[in-house]
Amino acid sequence: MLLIHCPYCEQDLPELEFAYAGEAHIARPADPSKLTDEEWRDFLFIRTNPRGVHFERWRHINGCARFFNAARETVSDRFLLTYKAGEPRPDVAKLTGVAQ
Amino acid sequence: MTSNRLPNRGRVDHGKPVRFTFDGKALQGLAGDTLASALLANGIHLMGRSFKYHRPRGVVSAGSDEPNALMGTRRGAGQFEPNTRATIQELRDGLEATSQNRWPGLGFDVGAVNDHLGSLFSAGFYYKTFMWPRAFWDRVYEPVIRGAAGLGVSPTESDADSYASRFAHTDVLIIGAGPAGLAAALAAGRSGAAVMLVDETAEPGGSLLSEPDVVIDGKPAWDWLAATLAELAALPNVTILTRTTAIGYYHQNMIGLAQRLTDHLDTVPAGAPRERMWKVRANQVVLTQGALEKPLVFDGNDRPGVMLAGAAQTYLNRYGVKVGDRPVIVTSHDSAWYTAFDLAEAGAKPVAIVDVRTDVAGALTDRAREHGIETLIGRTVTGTSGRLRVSSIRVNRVENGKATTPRDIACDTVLMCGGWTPCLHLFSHTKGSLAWDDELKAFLPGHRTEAVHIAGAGRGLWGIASVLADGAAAGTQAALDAGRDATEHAHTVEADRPGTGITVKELPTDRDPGKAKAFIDFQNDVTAKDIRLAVREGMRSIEHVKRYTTNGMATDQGKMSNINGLMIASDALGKAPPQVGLTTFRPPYTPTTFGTFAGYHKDATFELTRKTPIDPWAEAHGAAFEPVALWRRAWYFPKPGEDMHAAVRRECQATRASVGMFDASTLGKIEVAGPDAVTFMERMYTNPWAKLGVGRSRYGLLLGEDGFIRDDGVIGRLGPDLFHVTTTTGGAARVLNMMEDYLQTEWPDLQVWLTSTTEQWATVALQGPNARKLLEPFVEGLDITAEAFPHMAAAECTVAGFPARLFRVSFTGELGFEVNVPARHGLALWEKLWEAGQQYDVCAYGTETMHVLRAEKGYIVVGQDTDGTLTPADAGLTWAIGKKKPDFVGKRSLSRPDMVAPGRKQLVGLLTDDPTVVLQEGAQIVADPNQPKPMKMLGHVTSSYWSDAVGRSIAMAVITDGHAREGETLYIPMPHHILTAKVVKNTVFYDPENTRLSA
Amino acid sequence: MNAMSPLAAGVTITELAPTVRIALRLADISTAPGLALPVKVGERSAEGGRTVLCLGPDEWLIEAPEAGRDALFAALGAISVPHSAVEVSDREITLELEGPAVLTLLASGCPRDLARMPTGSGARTVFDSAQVVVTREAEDRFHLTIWRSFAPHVRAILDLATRELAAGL
Amino acid sequence: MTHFSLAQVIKGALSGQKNWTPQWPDAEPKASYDVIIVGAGGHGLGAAYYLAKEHGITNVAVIEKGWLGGGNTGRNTTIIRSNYLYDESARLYDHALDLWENLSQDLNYNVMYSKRGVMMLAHNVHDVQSSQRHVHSNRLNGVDNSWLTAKEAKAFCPPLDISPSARYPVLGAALQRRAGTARHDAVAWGYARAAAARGVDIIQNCPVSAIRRGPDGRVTGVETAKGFIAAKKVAVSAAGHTSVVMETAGVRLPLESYPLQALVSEPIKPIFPCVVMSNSVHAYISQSDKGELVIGSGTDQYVSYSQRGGLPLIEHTLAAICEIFPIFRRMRMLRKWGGIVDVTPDRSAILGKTPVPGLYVNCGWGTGGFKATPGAAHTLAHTVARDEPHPINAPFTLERFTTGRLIDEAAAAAVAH
Repeated sequence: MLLIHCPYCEQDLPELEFAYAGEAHIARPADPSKLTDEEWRDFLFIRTNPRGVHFERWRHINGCARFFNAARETVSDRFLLTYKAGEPRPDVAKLTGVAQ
Repeated sequence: MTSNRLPNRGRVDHGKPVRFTFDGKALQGLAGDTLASALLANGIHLMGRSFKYHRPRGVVSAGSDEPNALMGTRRGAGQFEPNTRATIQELRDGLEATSQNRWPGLGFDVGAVNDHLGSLFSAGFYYKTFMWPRAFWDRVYEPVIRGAAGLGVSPTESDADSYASRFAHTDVLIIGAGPAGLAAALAAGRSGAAVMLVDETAEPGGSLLSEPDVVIDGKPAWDWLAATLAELAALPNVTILTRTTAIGYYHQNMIGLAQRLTDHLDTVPAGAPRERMWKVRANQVVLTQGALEKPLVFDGNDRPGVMLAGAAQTYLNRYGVKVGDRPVIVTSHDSAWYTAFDLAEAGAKPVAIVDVRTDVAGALTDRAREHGIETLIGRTVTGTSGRLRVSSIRVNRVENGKATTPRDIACDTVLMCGGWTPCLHLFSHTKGSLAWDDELKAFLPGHRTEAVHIAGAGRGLWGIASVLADGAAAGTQAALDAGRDATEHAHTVEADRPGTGITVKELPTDRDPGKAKAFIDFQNDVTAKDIRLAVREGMRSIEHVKRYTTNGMATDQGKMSNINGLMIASDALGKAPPQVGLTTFRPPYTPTTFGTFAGYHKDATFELTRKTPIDPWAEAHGAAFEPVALWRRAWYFPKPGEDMHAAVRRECQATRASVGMFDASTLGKIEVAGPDAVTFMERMYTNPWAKLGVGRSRYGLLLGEDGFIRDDGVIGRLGPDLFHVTTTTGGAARVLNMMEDYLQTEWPDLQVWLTSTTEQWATVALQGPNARKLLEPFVEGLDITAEAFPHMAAAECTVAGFPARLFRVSFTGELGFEVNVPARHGLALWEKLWEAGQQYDVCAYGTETMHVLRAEKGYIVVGQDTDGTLTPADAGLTWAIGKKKPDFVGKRSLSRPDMVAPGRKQLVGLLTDDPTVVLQEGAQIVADPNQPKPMKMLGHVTSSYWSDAVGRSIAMAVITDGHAREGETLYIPMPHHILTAKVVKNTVFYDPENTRLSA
Repeated sequence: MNAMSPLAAGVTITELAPTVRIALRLADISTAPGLALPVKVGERSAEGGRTVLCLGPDEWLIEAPEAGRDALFAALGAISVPHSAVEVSDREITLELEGPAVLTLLASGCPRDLARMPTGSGARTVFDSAQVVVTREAEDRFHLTIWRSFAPHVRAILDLATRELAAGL
Repeated sequence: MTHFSLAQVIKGALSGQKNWTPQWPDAEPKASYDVIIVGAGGHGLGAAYYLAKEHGITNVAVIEKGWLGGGNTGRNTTIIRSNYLYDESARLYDHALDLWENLSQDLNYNVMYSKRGVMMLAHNVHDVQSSQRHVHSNRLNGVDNSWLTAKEAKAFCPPLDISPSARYPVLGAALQRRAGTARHDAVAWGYARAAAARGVDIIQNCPVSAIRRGPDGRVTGVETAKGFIAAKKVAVSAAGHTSVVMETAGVRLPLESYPLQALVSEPIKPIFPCVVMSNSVHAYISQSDKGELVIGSGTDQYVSYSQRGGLPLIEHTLAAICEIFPIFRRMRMLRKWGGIVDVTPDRSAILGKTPVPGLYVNCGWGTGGFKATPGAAHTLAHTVARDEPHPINAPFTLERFTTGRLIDEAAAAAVAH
């Protein structure tokens, strides 16, 4: 069971309070009708699925109810950082010391 | 039967005899005994049969690593379990133990014939044969193989016990209460840190319980232990849990602990769970799990009476049991010498100490001589004899690695020690790396991935003094890392028994090694030659060797066999052990009861069941219920003698004839409020909302971004900035989460807020021509005449004196209302309406009738008529799409090539040629029933009912290009006959003009 | 934490009478002066019979006795900016748990470290499979506010755990 | 390579097992191959075997980052069935089932395919509707599957609790008698041995770091821990790691990797005669030929390559198993492990060509990979050999995620009202 830092509650809390919400920083296009089928497919389905640092969304659904973002290492499952929704994607190199 | 119990020795209570039975035979042990120590006290070594060869086996160890002494144990009805370790199970009054995997008896077992065919059953033999003739596999070979497998027998009754679980949070969790763990607990406990100290056995102390002569801090070991436990008990910040096994080490220092609460008790207090699962989150973890003794690998090392030397020492000093009178000790480590000395001092006559090492400390050999024990240095063991108990051992000289002249030595026990393996199972769960120490020939903890400290024998240290010091240091460091101010305390130790040893592969023999039965994994009957065979067959990876031979896959999880297997495999591969590597240790550390994982989730508390405020009335009126999502809903209300069909027909007729009442409280309800509420609704739902007037409601359709139907419901506008959204019962949570997702992450600029009011409101639906007549007298502050309150009107008012939200809405095609009142009044409202409804022969109906009535009107049920692959167009709901809207969730997907291509499945009505035939929901539809299989299927029946209102059966179906098949005859091939039906595009079977609706 | 807390005294569980509950959503707390909205998630203000618990960055749960209903709605009415105030008085029920072993009892289903929860504060969390709002009313007194249909399950497990504590194991 | 037979086993017994030779040689990579398959699981090894056996292509290497069969092949709960709803899935899995039937004889390696029957429980009205839909569809597709009443289900699987008061009452079940289990390791080893016998190189402990492409965009080979290895064609069959490998060829996939946990109990004498699955409670159970109860659960919620997974899921799974089979509550969990399942948006596999000439992909099997092994391997071999898909795997394209022609078995079982 993961221990997750909620950037809104500013506490480390048990995974049971959280719901995973998929890859982060995939913004819904402002005008989907302008997208080609391929672009729309990429938005809907294509995912990074890295073996390494993964930027992902969680919701503190049994807590403050906020969606937020996290950078997590998918081999160790260790969280490198969590940050509020809308904040920019942090630099992986800064998080891990190694450029990806 | 001879007694091997030594008076006044050990920690057992010689004044408290305990009765138990073994294979029906009445026996007696003492309080403080384990089942194994009690049997040994009764002179019983033969405790089981092995898995494959059914070889007679005695107890090998004194702990949770026991591979042989596994038994069925029983307390009473519903309290039998297989494979209980006799070495762990504490003796309790009336304990019933039975041996396993033997027939007819433990002494004579027919299955032992396998032993003589043993050479046929080499590693992986079953992959190589049993393939011809083909048919024999299913009918003969496989049943035989399966019949032979397995150890004990399954329980056959439901478990009579209950289980518990508990979360805990602590600064420092110390696993293993031996000397290192106790020292760590003292250091951390004195710092004020919250400390949990757990041990899998009944009593803290670990190796101290087998080493009474050591003197610590000036006190004899057991006095020091008592004093230490007293100090720890006095510290409010320290918790000690015994009979508690750390089974798994999970992410970020989450440890699972399985605590055995009652299996050791003569009588169980009321309400006491049998076991408890602890889920501990520790800031720091200290692993002081000690080391596991290895057997030596030689022909016949598995006969009853052959056991680990350390185990014999434990039985002697902790349980006061002398395992034999004339033991021979075979060892590669100093520790076994002390076992010999203790036994000699206790009155046994150790015959010889055989040490495979070429030089041994003089102090040991001298002391052996004092005891009159023959010492055979640099020898090997090449065999044993004795059927149900070892009677002699064959010892050879060794000249440049070769075994030479043999000699048989008579004995009644063989006590072996192949050195000690640091116990790092839990550490491995963290994916922490192991580093091979070539000096110790052992894996030691390497890179750590968690806040964990390892101390004592787990780091390869030996001797009480070094282990205590290491434990104290680790406890201090853990406390510091947990933010406490800790100082280390030193311990003085006298009469310590430091020692060293070596790790060896199978012992050299002068006989054909291909015929030797030198066991590594006792329970799975894996021998040294099996490992070498696996390597010969190309199994290069240790994982392959393990899986091919099943070495280490027995219930001891390889505790005893892993390193011996590795040494032999690396020798066969010609690689150093670290190059070969170790197989992964998997949780749990020791086998753990299913019920303990399930915890409270049993019977009534297995999973929560949601009930509405009106549920008690339904139950009192004999409703049949159906589970829908987490809810239980009234399915139908059978009168005496009615089956579902009869009840549903009555409910349908009564509702259409006069009025029916339905508990709609489970429908999801979401309050959407704020100045941007309309904008938000426009973006989420397919429908247009801007022009929906206050006091009006509208059917809303929700898609996923992939364009497929997700949910629907009636949505009322109660103010310019306020919507009362209803969702499907199962969709409530999903829809709210989806809305929050878009609102928080895509459109944070919108000023609108969502609140779930599903359980704020109880909802009573009144449906039928007399619905208004029934409701009107109860309504205050609102005119609900047809003119003033038409279909799809919505308003806040007072009903039966309760504040209410009233909707003129119909899921039946009848004049209908849905009354929402605060949940606490739901039952009262229902009862008032029920009472007043008697004059109209009001009828309570359930979900089944609701489904029939809505189907007669062609209203869909999301999830039944749609299945997550249907678009609005497929479902004939294009009318629900706001044509002028630039965008809404899922809109873009609707124009993907395959969403607009011909050949999509579309929802249509289906009328059987024989009106009395009710199609089966899920039945498949074809155009040509005579085509060969695989048939081209056009679609399937989604809803199908008998309809009195229509006077025939009705059905809905999704069919390829269905909308273009008006009037077409299609076929529904059933297993034994073929049904025919005609397609109707219009699914409104009843009152197509909606005259009743707008009455 | 102390897993071996004196259990003999046990814990009493009482279902409390209904109160007025409002789920308040608001962007800027300065716009609701009459309500003393706490800023930090988990903090709770209390004045008169009324308590205001901050559940999220823009979410508060207000509880007031029935007698205080009008005053509360007056205060809500005074909020000058867009917001959402939804009455949820009937959505949930509240259990009061009191006794020396109350933390141990709550640990039978709540994964949070409630020992660290200061008296007079609270949070939304889970108990077993049910979402709950936990508030600490005193050192050994907690309130569990639970959606109506989830409450019986939570209560059933608490009752099992209570018997377990009474058994003293 | 020694031919396996009872005679050889007896010979071994008499010779002290001296007669056995390596089942597959540990090959060192050649400079180039006609085909390189990345991933030595059942799928990859099987594809190599069928390339050699049915297409005469033997200059083939299977490259594995660890030990062969050590991924999902050696970590799954070994369930084999083909009672899928959609025609595309039913054809693919039934094709696999046909191959399973005689795989032991074909490979001269006993994979212990056990036709125990797979029973899928229906706990509510929606389950019944969904199961009936499957049963009818399977029947018309010529796929074995039949509907059982609760009583019949109990008769087929005595440990089942069918009391109506249960939280998840059993209203009936769909039974595929032809389905069952097989010994997972034997599948990898059997394919490896048979492929090696036909000249295929099996290269273990050799991670592939990148797929190389020429100026024309065509695949030229792979970079590995043992250097560059040239190949005319490359097929990636690396389950959870497929995204990472394909990314190096510039191909991004609609794929996410999740932890999936499974466990076994201590071994007991035969008590459980079949495989039982319950989708409502996300658990499945069977008994292995060693006597262990083999239990699988659902996936954890987050993307991960850790092969760990958390405790809560196991607690939920075992609670469900104990509720449906109350006699097992006192049984003990012996061993729990984790795998990495690669999941596509429609939970169906991607098996076929890619936008890159000479590059083929086989992934996205989610929890269905083991049962598909021979079918996936057979059609992948066909696709690689002919550079065009076999009719059976033709629908399982990458393009479907652009056009919307999904094969969504999960959505078909969508939760209701």
